[in-house]
Amino acid sequence: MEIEEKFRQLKSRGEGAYMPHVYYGDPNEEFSIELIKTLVENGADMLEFGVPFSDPIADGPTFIAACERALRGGMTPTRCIEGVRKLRKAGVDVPIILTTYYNIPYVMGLEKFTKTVKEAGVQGLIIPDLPIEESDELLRFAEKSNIRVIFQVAPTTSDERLEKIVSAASGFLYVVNVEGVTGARESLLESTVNLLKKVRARTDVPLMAGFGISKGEHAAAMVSNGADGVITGSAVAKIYSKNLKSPEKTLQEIAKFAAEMKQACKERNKSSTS
Amino acid sequence: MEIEEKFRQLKSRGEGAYMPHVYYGDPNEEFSIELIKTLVENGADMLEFGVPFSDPIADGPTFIAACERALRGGMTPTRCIEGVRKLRKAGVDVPIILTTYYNIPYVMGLEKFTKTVKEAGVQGLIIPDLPIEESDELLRFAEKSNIRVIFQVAPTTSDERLEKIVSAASGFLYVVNVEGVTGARESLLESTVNLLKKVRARTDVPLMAGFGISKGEHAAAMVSNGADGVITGSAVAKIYSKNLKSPEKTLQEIAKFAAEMKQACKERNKSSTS
Amino acid sequence: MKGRFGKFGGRYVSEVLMHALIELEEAFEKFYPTDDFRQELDGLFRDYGGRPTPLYRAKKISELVGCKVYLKREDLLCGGSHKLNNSLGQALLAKRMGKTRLITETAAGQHGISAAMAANVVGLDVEVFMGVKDIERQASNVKRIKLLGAKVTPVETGMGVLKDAVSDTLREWATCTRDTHYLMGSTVGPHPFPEIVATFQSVIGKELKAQIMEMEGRLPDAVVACGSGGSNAVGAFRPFVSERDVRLYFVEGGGERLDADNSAAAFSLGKPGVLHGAAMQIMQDEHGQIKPSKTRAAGLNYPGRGPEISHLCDSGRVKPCHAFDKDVFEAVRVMSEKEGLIPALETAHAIAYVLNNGKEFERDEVVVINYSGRGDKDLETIVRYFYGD
Amino acid sequence: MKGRFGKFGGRYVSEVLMHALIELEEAFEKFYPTDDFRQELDGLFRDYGGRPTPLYRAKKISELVGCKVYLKREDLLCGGSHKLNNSLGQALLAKRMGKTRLITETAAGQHGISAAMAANVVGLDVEVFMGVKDIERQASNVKRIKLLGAKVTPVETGMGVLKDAVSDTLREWATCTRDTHYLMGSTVGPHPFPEIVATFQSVIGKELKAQIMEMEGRLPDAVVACGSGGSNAVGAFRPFVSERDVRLYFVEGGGERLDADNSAAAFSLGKPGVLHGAAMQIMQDEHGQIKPSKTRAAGLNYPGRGPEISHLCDSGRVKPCHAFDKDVFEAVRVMSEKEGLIPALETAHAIAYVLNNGKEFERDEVVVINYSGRGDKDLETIVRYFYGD
Ligand SMILES: Cc1ncc(COP(=O)(O)O)c(C=O)c1O
Ligand SMILES: Cc1ncc(COP(=O)(O)O)c(C=O)c1O
Repeated sequence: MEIEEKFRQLKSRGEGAYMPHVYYGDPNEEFSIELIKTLVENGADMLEFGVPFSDPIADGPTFIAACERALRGGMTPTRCIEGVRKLRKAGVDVPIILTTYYNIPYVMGLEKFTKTVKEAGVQGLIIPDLPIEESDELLRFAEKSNIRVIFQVAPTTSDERLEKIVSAASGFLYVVNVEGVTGARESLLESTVNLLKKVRARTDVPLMAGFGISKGEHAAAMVSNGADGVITGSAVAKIYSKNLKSPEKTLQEIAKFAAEMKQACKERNKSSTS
Repeated sequence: MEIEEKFRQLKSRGEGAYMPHVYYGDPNEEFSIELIKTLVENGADMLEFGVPFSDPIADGPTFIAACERALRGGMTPTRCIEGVRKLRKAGVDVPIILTTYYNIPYVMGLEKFTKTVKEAGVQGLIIPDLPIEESDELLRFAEKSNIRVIFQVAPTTSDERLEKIVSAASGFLYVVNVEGVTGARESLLESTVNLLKKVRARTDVPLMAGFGISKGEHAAAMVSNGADGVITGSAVAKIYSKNLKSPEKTLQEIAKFAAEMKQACKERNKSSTS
Repeated sequence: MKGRFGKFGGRYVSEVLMHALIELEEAFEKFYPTDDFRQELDGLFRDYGGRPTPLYRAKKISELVGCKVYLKREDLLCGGSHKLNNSLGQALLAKRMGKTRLITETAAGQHGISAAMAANVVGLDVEVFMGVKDIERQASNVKRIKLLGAKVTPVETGMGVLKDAVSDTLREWATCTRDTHYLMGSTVGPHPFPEIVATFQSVIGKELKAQIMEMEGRLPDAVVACGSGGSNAVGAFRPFVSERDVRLYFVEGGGERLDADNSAAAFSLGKPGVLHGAAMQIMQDEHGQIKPSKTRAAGLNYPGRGPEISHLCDSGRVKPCHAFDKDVFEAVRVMSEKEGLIPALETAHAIAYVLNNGKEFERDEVVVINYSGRGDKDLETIVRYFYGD
Repeated sequence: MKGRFGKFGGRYVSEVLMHALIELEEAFEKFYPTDDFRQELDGLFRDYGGRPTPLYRAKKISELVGCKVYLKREDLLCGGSHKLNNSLGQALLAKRMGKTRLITETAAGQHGISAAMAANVVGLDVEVFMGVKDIERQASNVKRIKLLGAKVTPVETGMGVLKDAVSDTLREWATCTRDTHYLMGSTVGPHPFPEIVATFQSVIGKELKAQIMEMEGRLPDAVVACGSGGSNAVGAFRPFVSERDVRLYFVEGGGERLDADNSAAAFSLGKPGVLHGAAMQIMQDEHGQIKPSKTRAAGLNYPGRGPEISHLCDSGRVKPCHAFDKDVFEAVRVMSEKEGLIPALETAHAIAYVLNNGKEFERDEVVVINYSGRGDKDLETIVRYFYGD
């Protein structure tokens, strides 16, 4: 399913979108597949599929550790792309947004990368270390492969740059709501709401709020204040990291978490700015 | 007995003078007294009586250790002077040449020092760190107290300086026969003979050869080549240093050594330059 | 294009850092050209840092190599290496920008020291991120940094080495750009860092050029510098890049031997990639995962080569080369015994290259080694190498 | 009289050394005034040593003290202290005299290092005598000296400290004056050493005078230097002795407290005497036995004060003062955190005196501290003091 279709669907149901972020292969591939299935079955509308990188400079401690474990376990970008194929075969049909750092596509070659991931079943790309200024080439090849490049906007993004980002945006925009890196926070910033309003005034592209969302109430606050959905980052990894020997034992808790997040995304009208 | 008289006596007997050097109070005062008696009884014609100093820069390892032991045992310049008195009382009647570094008389005051040591029974002074250039004041007070100041001459002493030294010399001249510090050496330098000849040509003051003399044959070679006698430095201390717990046990060996040295000084005509 | 050196450079950072980089770029363009800034910086360079550093004709080394060897004496700069040039410049800039705090990362500790010094002189707080492994290896420099009042934050992510410390400092910066300046320690990172660092370091090359003209009446035939990020090399090379007759040599850490697990020779073993915000020459596996580098010289232990030196080597203007650990230690010995100077292990790479490649330099050629730092920080390592424990 | 400073100085050595001292005196008088010698020395000072060293206006320290404080940055001299001025000068002189070998003694190790450096530069062998206790306390400098190719000879006589090393070096010299020069490390010893060392060190004061005239347009109100033998102090003071309005302060090691077994404050606790060839102010007992001095700063741990500084203090021209160990460490901390400079423990004595005696200096007075050396050599001691083991 393409991203746009997913948002049309959700819109028609009056729901916000929920997208969890996982690093594929942490702590092993089998678990990742089970994890993703669980997330999708329990409410994930889309999947942020992380390709582990050795130096994830935009990630916090939980995801740094996740990348390290996955790489130690032998995960590679090629095996990740293979993993997307497996997921599709296994019936996972939500849009998959592949996330990785720019060096991975850079080394594979942008053309080959975009083509290969598209063929495997990927709908969009998030490259956290690729700002709009550096993305011409990727945009060109992504367009060729009919794949979306998801950009971020932040409270610190200037109007001038916001203009540029908005005009290149497709799929959705990733609204970074804290001046920080991924990591579960206990409260949200006032500024996020202002940011959502500011971006909304300039584009109809869906807005997904991310960074630091780890509770239903965070999600509800976001969707109630103009977000088209939320992304949870390390929250899920935090749950299974508590039991890395038998992570499958945490799937039930993760299912509950996903369901709660999705539920919150549906409640946009019941909640208000927190 | 004055130094001059001693040399006259020896000359009339055709003998060279033997003067051993000891640091008083090493390892204790009682032993020093016994040691000195033994030396005198076995042939020492004069005594170089060392007042221990904390930083004996013209001495070698044996005498450095001797000074340290004596100082650790509580020896002081005042007690040394007292020691000279004791020796005189005990019947030691050879000329006593008191040796110490310049800081000792400097701190006591030159006038007081020369007077006190003379009264105690000292005939001469050796201050190894006092060259002719710095000795005007000491010479003045020494003359007042009728005490000799013994100067050194070395192979490196220039003709000009030799002239000065010779004209200030009294008692005897201390001929340093190696370019070095006190310490037993196995052989003598050709240059010593030349030095003895050179000095002899300029003065009638007796010449005592010192530094590195530890065997009868050294002494014999010296007296056979123009020296009026020899000084043994650390050789004696080396003997008793072997048994510091009961140094008195070495007195016999020391007696033998002194006798051998004295004997060698008598044999000036039997030996030749070695 | 601004911030680009051929195909290298750029600004590959997450959105949350972009404004800080733009702010920094603007501030640099605004303040650096002013007389006021230059005068204050020149004053600090001279009175605090000890600039100009001398150019010393190393007679004994010259004899050994068989040409005229000069040493540009950055070891005499306050703190013991070229690092202070950059730290003073950036600290001053941060102060002008109204920042109250510096963060930075360090491997050998040299940059951490210079950052702490500069922060104190200018009046800023400072926090230094340092890999746990480097903290262990560079114990005495850690003490120095702490004594200078800086906070030292251990970095446990990754391998606990420089590249991880850079990552963590970037992460930290993303949370505090408003009041904090990231004092990048070498000509690496996203634009404008490589340009800023190179600008402040190029005082080396400017002095060197004037000095050699005075002493030899002509340009040198070769300039040799060690490096990883490339700041001392680029600083020394810049004024000579357009002088085509001056050969430029960049000596990286060969490590034990030329294979990716035992070396830091990114020009021999790496390929272009993107790391820490810039496209550059990097040691990495076939998938693009960054490889840890390995060399006994902590300051060369970085898998990337800054954009400018990457381009200079890629374009053929600079000859990339390397020296192996054992030759490096030998160079330390020779320099110590012949010229009375104990070089930093990093610096000794440049020396080793010249000592071992005398054939490249003809009898009356003039060769300048950028003597980037002194070996005090490496003393334990050096002594253990020669005398055992 | 030549070699006399008031009642101090002279040449109290055994006959076997006299010719060497006379030869040295003649050589110094012959070579030093020549253009050839001066040019070579000035060249080494500049290109090898890094002279002129800066005069740095320490703003934060100035605020703390309440006057304008400048630092004469001898820490930036190659080797990390003022010692190289003298070593280069004497090594060059020894070379001109045809000597092939230098011997010297060292306590903190700073002079040993500078001697080894100078020997290598000039091309002489070098042997350094060092008390066994100092070898233990200054382990890292011992390693530096060895790395520089010098032979380090442990001195076990006496207390195994500096005064014993001086004695042993004098003993050694007596056996080898023909081919060996004794590179005396401070303004002590028999004439002509105090004069030679002061002459070579007075480059400090000459530069300082010109620099302060340029920066302040007038002479300083005070010059403050630490010392034991007095070489850095005399070097800094000489050009100001005749300027009666310039106050001169000499800060010696107060140690733990002012009693002879816990201090190195020879001006407070000593009296005139004769040691190591000269009459000078010395810590000694009532009989004239030399007392070992005690201070945490190895370089101040000598019981004597050189003839010239003895006379300058005795005559009232220089004010002798001292700083206690705990204030010295505090001064290290303040200088590190405020100005980013870690001073040598010796140097920190001068800093401590100024910090603790702000009342002596009025608001617009200009005070110059001779910043004699950097603290790298003392890092272990300093860190242990502040942070424990
Ligand atoms: C003495 C010295 N030289 C060279 C370097 C390498 O840095 P760069 O490549 O930035 O010159 C370092 C880094 O710590 C260093 O300390
Ligand atoms: C840094 C420093 N300052 C001062 C001194 C004291 O020496 P002087 O009294 O000769 O200046 C030393 C001696 O080692 C030293 O290393």
